[in-house]
Amino acid sequence: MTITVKFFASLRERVGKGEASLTSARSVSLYDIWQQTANIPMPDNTLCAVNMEYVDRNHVAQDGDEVAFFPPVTGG
Amino acid sequence: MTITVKFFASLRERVGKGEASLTSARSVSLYDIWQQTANIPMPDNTLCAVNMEYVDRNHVAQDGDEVAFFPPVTGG
Amino acid sequence: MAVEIRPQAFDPWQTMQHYQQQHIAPGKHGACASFIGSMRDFNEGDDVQVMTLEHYPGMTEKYLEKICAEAKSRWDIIDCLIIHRVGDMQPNDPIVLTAVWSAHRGAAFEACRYLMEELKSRAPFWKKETLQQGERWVEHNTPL
Amino acid sequence: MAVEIRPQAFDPWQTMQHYQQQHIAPGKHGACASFIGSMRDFNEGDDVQVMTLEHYPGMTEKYLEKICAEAKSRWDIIDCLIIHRVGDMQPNDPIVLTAVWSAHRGAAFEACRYLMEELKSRAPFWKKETLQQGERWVEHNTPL
Repeated sequence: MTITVKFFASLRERVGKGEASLTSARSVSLYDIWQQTANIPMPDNTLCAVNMEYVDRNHVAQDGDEVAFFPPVTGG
Repeated sequence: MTITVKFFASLRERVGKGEASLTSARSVSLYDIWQQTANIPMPDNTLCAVNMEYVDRNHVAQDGDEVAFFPPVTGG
Repeated sequence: MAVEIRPQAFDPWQTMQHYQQQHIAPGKHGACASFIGSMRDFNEGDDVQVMTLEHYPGMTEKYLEKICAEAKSRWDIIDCLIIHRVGDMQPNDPIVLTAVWSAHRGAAFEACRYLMEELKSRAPFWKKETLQQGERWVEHNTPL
Repeated sequence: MAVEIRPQAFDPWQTMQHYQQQHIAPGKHGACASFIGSMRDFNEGDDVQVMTLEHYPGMTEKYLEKICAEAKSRWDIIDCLIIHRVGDMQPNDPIVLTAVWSAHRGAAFEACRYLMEELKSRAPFWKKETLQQGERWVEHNTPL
């Protein structure tokens, strides 16, 4: 299965890329996905989304999912 | 002493005048002033002011005071 | 801080924009909370054609200035503005504008709400409605 | 109900006025509560020259639409509007506008506050500040 991975804001800069693609033979949690696509430990305050909905890092991704990692939000 | 008396809104219409003047030899409460200037009983919900500050109907007026009577406010 | 009673129709958005341009130092406020109250064409089940707002010249301004001062003492705000219409108005006309500027949102929201609640409960204004079947004084304000 | 992400500067007052003219039936609303968040020229003791706002295209809009729908289900409101700036901005530029129209003031005030609190705590936007001494990401929002 193939998963699209996105990094935003300070995480994008720290990971050094805004987007990655992951192909996996077995099911993977968001935390697994981070470990396979980012080259730094996942910061504790990282927020996770799947298909543009918030989920926690133990959520298991499905084929075709868009996964996103980002720091605490600071809009408004 | 001389006191200026004002009536507003529905009280002005019910009393039939917007302004009155009262001359009194002794000190008078706002309730006394109403009785001497209005020709109807004072409605329970009447609000009273002296020199543009809220007071209650037992407040005693001074020479030169501007006294006002009005119904519940409905601005905004 | 400004309080104004307007006998003519006013544009609340333009009024806020002008006030901000003229009185609020650029870059210092992060928040502006505002409230605009407008005339509805119905009240208590009846169509309202015209509304006439009476006030107590002098006391109304004094009371509005007092609640602005009170808001400034209670919350960390930069400035506030109250405009209130009087005289005859038509449905959809703005009746009242309260606006508060502050560094952070909490103070602006709370002070703006405070101004409106105090204005509605104690400021000497009275509404008379003209209906198809004649005139009537509005007896009391909606609590919320 | 409208949600918009704007890459260019916008006039929040004109935006509200236009939205009301085009979308709110005249004479039906008695209340419009709004909040405008603007860029300050200082933060945490430092002068800020430029601020850059990043968002997550798609998710941000979806999240803002969700909180508007939630506000409509929780309070008796007529309509609501959220505009949020992205990209590079200068001190004093409006960043965000939330506006709520309703028959009575309580619902407008509460829903407007709700939209801002939800937006600030959960909508995917990120601020980066350019200071004299370089750039920094804003780490967290002020709670109030």
